[in-house]
Amino acid sequence: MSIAEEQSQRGGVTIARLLMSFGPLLFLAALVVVFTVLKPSFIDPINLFNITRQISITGLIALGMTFVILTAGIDLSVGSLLAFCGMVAAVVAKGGTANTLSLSTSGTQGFGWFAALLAAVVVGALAGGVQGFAITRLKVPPFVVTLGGLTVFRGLTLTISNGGPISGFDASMRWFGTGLIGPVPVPAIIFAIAAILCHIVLRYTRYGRAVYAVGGNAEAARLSGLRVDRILVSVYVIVGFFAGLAAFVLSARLNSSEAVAGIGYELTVISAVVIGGTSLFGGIGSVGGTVVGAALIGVLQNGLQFNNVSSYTQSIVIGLILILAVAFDRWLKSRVRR
Amino acid sequence: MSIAEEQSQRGGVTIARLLMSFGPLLFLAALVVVFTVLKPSFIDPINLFNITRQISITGLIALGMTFVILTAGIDLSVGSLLAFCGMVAAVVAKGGTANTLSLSTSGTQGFGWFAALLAAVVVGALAGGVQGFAITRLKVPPFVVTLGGLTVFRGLTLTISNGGPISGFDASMRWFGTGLIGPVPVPAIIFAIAAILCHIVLRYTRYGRAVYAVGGNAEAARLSGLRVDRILVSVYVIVGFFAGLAAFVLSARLNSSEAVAGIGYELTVISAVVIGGTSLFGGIGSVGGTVVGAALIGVLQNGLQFNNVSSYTQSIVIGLILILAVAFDRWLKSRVRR
Amino acid sequence: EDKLTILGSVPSLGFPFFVHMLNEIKAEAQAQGVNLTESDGQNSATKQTADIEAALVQKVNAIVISPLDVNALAPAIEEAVKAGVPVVTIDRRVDGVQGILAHVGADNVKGGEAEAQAMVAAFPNGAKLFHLQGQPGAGPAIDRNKGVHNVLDPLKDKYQIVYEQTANFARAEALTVTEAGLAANGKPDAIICANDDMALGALEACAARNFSDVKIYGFDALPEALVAVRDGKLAGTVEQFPGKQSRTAVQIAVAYAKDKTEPKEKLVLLTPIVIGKDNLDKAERLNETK
Amino acid sequence: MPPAEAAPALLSVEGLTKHFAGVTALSDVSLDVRAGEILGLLGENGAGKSTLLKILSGVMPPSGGRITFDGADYQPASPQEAKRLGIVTIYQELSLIPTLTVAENIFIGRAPIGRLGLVSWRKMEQDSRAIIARVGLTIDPMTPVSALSVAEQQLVEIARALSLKSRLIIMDEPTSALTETEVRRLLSIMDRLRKDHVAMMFVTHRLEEASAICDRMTVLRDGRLAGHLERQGGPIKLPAIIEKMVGRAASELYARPAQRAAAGDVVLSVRGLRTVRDPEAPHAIVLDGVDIDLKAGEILGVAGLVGSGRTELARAVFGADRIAAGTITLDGKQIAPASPADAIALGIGLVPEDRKHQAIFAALGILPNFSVASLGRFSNGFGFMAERRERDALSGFRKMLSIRMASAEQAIEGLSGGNQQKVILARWLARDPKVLIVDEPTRGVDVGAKAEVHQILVQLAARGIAVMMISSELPEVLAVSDRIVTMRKGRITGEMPGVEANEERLMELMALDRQDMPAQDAEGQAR
Ligand SMILES: Nc1ncnc2c1ncn2[C@@H]1O[C@H](COP(=O)(O)OP(=O)(O)OP(=O)(O)O)[C@@H](O)[C@H]1O
Ligand SMILES: Nc1ncnc2c1ncn2[C@@H]1O[C@H](COP(=O)(O)OP(=O)(O)OP(=O)(O)O)[C@@H](O)[C@H]1O
Ligand SMILES: [Mg+2]
Ligand SMILES: [Mg+2]
Repeated sequence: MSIAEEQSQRGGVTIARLLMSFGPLLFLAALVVVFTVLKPSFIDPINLFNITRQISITGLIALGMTFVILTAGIDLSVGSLLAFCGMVAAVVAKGGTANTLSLSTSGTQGFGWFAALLAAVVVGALAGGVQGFAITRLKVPPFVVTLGGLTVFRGLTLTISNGGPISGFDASMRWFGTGLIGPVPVPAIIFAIAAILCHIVLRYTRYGRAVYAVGGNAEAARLSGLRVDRILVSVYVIVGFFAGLAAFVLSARLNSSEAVAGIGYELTVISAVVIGGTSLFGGIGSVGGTVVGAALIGVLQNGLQFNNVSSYTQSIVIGLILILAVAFDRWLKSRVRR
Repeated sequence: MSIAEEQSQRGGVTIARLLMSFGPLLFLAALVVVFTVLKPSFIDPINLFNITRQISITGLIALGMTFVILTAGIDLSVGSLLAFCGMVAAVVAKGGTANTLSLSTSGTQGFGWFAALLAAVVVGALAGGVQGFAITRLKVPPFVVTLGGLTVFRGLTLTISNGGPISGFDASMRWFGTGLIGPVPVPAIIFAIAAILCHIVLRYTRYGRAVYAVGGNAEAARLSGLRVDRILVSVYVIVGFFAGLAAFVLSARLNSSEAVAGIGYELTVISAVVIGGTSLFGGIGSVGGTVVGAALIGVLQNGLQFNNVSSYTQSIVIGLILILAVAFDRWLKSRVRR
Repeated sequence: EDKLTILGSVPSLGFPFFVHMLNEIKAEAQAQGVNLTESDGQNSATKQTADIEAALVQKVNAIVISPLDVNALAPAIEEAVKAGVPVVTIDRRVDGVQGILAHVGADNVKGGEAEAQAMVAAFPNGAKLFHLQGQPGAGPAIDRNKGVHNVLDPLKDKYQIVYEQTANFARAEALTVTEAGLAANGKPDAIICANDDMALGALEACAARNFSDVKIYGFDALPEALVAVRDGKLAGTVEQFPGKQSRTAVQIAVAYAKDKTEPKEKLVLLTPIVIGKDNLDKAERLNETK
Repeated sequence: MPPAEAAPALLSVEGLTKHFAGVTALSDVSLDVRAGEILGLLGENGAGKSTLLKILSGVMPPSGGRITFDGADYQPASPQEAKRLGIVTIYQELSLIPTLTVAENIFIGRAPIGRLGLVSWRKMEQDSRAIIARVGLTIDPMTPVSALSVAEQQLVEIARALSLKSRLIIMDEPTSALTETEVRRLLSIMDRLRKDHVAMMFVTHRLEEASAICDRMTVLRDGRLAGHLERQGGPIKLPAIIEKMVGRAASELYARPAQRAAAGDVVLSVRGLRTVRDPEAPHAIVLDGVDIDLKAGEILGVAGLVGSGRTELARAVFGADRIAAGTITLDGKQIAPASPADAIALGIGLVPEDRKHQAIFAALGILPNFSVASLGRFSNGFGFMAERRERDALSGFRKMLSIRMASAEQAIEGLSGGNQQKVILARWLARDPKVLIVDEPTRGVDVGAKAEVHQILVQLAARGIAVMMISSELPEVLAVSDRIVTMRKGRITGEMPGVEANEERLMELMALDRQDMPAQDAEGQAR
């Protein structure tokens, strides 16, 4: 192959790669255009910031889920874990399970937002770690362990709170859910920072390389000297950490931790990751894709509600678009390859 | 290795194999013993028949799911599809969407149970087939397609029934849900016959073996001349068929088709299959295992309820036992191998 | 140990409303000196049916049940009646089954009507409305929705529902759904919600936009909502007296199980009322808000 | 029996072309095969052999060109279609189904049907036992394939292909994992098939084999036809083949490296090594008291038949399998690596034999594949990758090993087998280990590259690295090793300096050990 040939080829590969990673992004752009045409106020900054705030909760968890799915794992427990961490945060923030219902608590006897945040992420990470150990030590597949976790954490949450919500946090805690920095909602900023950090970790660190390697071929990774079990445990710790962080933000935002929070989130979160191009078989994917996937789902839901589409039709449309978005991505990749 | 040695080893292998397939069964037996000791009326025939009837709905779907998981696929849409097929069956049985509840309907203007059954299984199989095509043609992973299906079918069901239930079937239809043959509930008999047929198909037909081959390594199966795509489509048709059959039985049993039926069934069904020893990575598993898995879940739920365990604690216990059952199975297999 | 045993079954302990209901059943059972077997339908008709079947095997003396779905639970309840076990239904009435001992309830349709009427009274000259519905397909969601529309559909010209979406009875969803509604349609005069959780979610969305004068109506009269009503944040919430329903039902069931005392009335209907700032004392759970 | 001159071609290919994203794998290739002849298809790694064969067996469509089979136009859309016409393929990458038994793999899609139209497992077991016996396998046909070694899997594939009714058998490197004994058996089976008028296409990088069996050869170079060679009187000569393959006159194959300075001190010493049966690999050979010494600066060749335990020895030393008894000493200090990570940290490296499952990360790029074992070396103190350094290192090895690749980002999947092997070698060279164990290092590597790999091993030894080379190719063992040990049934059966060894002596030590001799003789007589 001549040098010229080789260079043109490398150029081709680059454009191809760009296009490939833009598949979901193109789809997202198309959706935004459609919704804007249907109702121009859709792209009002207020609405767009609403969307960013809305996706930040599931988006945060989706970041952690990206690590898990990159190792060919899965975590079905995130929704329950979110509720659990949220309840823990509430108990810490309010200093007990007594349901002081006032929605405008100022002087609390609790331990303040920082302790609540710390408790949420530590409990989340620990819970993830326990699941990781069950996966690596007991050799139970992630699907099963986290399916068990899904019901266990829900049961624990209901037990702590006796089924009810715990509500009313002080203003400093609520800021994390409802505050603005300039025009930008705080949850969106937290999400953006977290996404950038995750991107850097996965793309530019040896730990990130190891995550991809373990997902690409666990046996080869082991024979290349990677401590596969440790890496596997770590990704469940990470997703647990993010479930805790998301729980804190959600509680702050709702001014309440509910035992029924997060039901069904696992599917939304996994959808975001998969739409973003991460392979459920591990080894392929990116944080950027996940962010786009989360945005796509958020835009879709918001846009349909914006147009007051009936909820029955919404279900149908969302399901179809989910499939089409991934199909489009596959099709684009297969075109680019040849 | 001497011949004697080799033979003793082969004998060992046989006993080992038996033990291996009995892992979940041992666990099930242990549960039954524990519950009986706690409360002897647990093994009343009435209660045992109750359990068989209770597991027959998810059990039927689990049979179909076994085919799907054997090909390394998954079907998350079964709960919604069950609701959809149930609604279709109700519309056919009653000749419309009018909700006339009466437990002793005799003169209906509908098309009778047979048409309803046929409609349910045909619609189920077709819906499965469509998902199968999306998987094989659009190259969208089963997880995504059926996740889309989950919301699409729910939306369609709600649209058909406008959210409400359709109730009141005639006695001939209700017999399939509530009838007895001798002391044995009809749904249990339907489940048993279906399980035996599925076992024969998977173990003793070329088609069944091809299902295992595709799950073991789809690329190798293709290179060996199997029509992989057709086989993949077929397993989704099968699980759809069983969702339809289960929907019919459920509607007959409840004398009502509800738009909210089957929510969360996918996880129960997949649990049953996985507890039964079928690998989520495909190629390994059996119908017998699935039946045991379904029974284990049924016994657990019934037994805990029987002992008046609080529902929050039930969640926790069920989640833990799910993980432990699979861990025990893995451990047994690894012991037996040496 | 020849104490009587009754089964107390509620649709889902995932909702505070039913947690309260079961707690009241528990308390009354204790007061009456009977054992209670608890059952959580976990939002599934088959689970609730299975619980009834298990209870029949254990030969409970009576059943007090709030059915998840009146149609789907009819066969199981019929089975109980056939087995000679007295059944008292709470909250939602099963029509097709003969021989139910009694029903104690407050109709959700009536509750929905009351909710809408309270809003109409607050805006005699008409209003721009949002309507947040419950989980699609769930019985209470269907009935409450029906009640609201029974009142508002004839008054379409004056009361426009510009935005009608489900938020699945969930607070977080109500928040995002309302946010989208506010962005798309501007500020409404009132938001009618099918439960208190959604009302509290809608409240957060309005608060974030500083729309403090939107009148938001909830349903269920949970303590948290009562506090919000007291503080003037919610305009009202519908009280169905679940505690009273539950206690009455247990009393009827135990009386019959003990010595076949027939209830005075087979049908005890409590009229749902809307709790506002001025009639907070009527709320059943006001004492929990201290 | 040379084919009759006028025999018409069974399969003929004209102007075949195949493009992948940016790569032209085949360009204007023409060839034909007649019934009753064996056509060798030769070429360097990446020359396009497998691509050509995959097109013929319906795995992928060509970009251009014409194929006729048995006089008719032939455009197979799937492997099934090819199979129906009697074209049977043994693929380069093993394509058995690991979760199924040997018997089921052999009868995939055509299980024998018994009473009631149901599959007869008994018949399947019996028939498959006979089928695998043909290639010399005596394992239980009800064993799952996942429990077989690479060589055994290769034999099962061969057995399956031979049991199908076929007019053309395509074999893509069927012998790469086999030792002499099995190869000879395969060649004699091929000879018999030739007499039955079956046509065969045969790809191998072991040119002696090709020369011994092929009637004609087609040689590819860079996706183009480099020429045809035909047997005239005697076998086709190796230098002629090599010249066509590489485009220049051939240097000597397996050139024995110049005698080097004497080896240094013992670096790695193994005493009384025993392994337990691994529950994950129930049929694995168990090491039964292995003593071995490895000196700095030497290449120790390890020879043995399939199943002799060479791989197990390597894995045990590397910490990949558990050890039951025995000691391993490195640089005079006793070590007990509990995992490959431990062994690697101590300076041991292993290039495993099963490239696809144990070495490559198929979906990842070449760069991460290369650096995965040296992440510490290519990252800074904060755990960030130093990509500049990483790339420089890769491009160094790319030159040194002449790896044919488009870019460092390219997925390793897209490389030819031999080039993949070179990337894996580079992975370990980058670590600069004290002890490097290479298990079948040139499996699937072409002659030119093979010589380069040998050269590299010699250079490593010269730098003082202790190299242990496991190989099933005796000429390779003989050419490169300073010292050779033989293994059989989990034991060491002999040791000699490389210069004193020859094939006959090695074969004798590999095939027999003293206690077994009488039994073996008895068996031989019984037959
Ligand atoms: N799926 C693919 N995508 C892109 N390029 C490919 C693909 N398969 C093969 N190639 C390229 O086509 C060329 C020919 O590869 P092929 O596998 O046919 O070589 P080969 O002659 O069989 O080599 P080897 O002896 O190493 O097996 C190589 O340059 C390879 O990189
Ligand atoms: N991963 C594995 N799982 C199960 N069994 C295995 C595995 N690897 C090897 N075996 C078994 O171990 C035995 C010997 O293995 P193997 O053939 O690899 O030995 P070897 O001496 O390294 O020979 P070779 O290098 O020629 O392959 C075989 O009979 C095979 O069944
Ligand atoms: Mg090749
Ligand atoms: Mg080996």
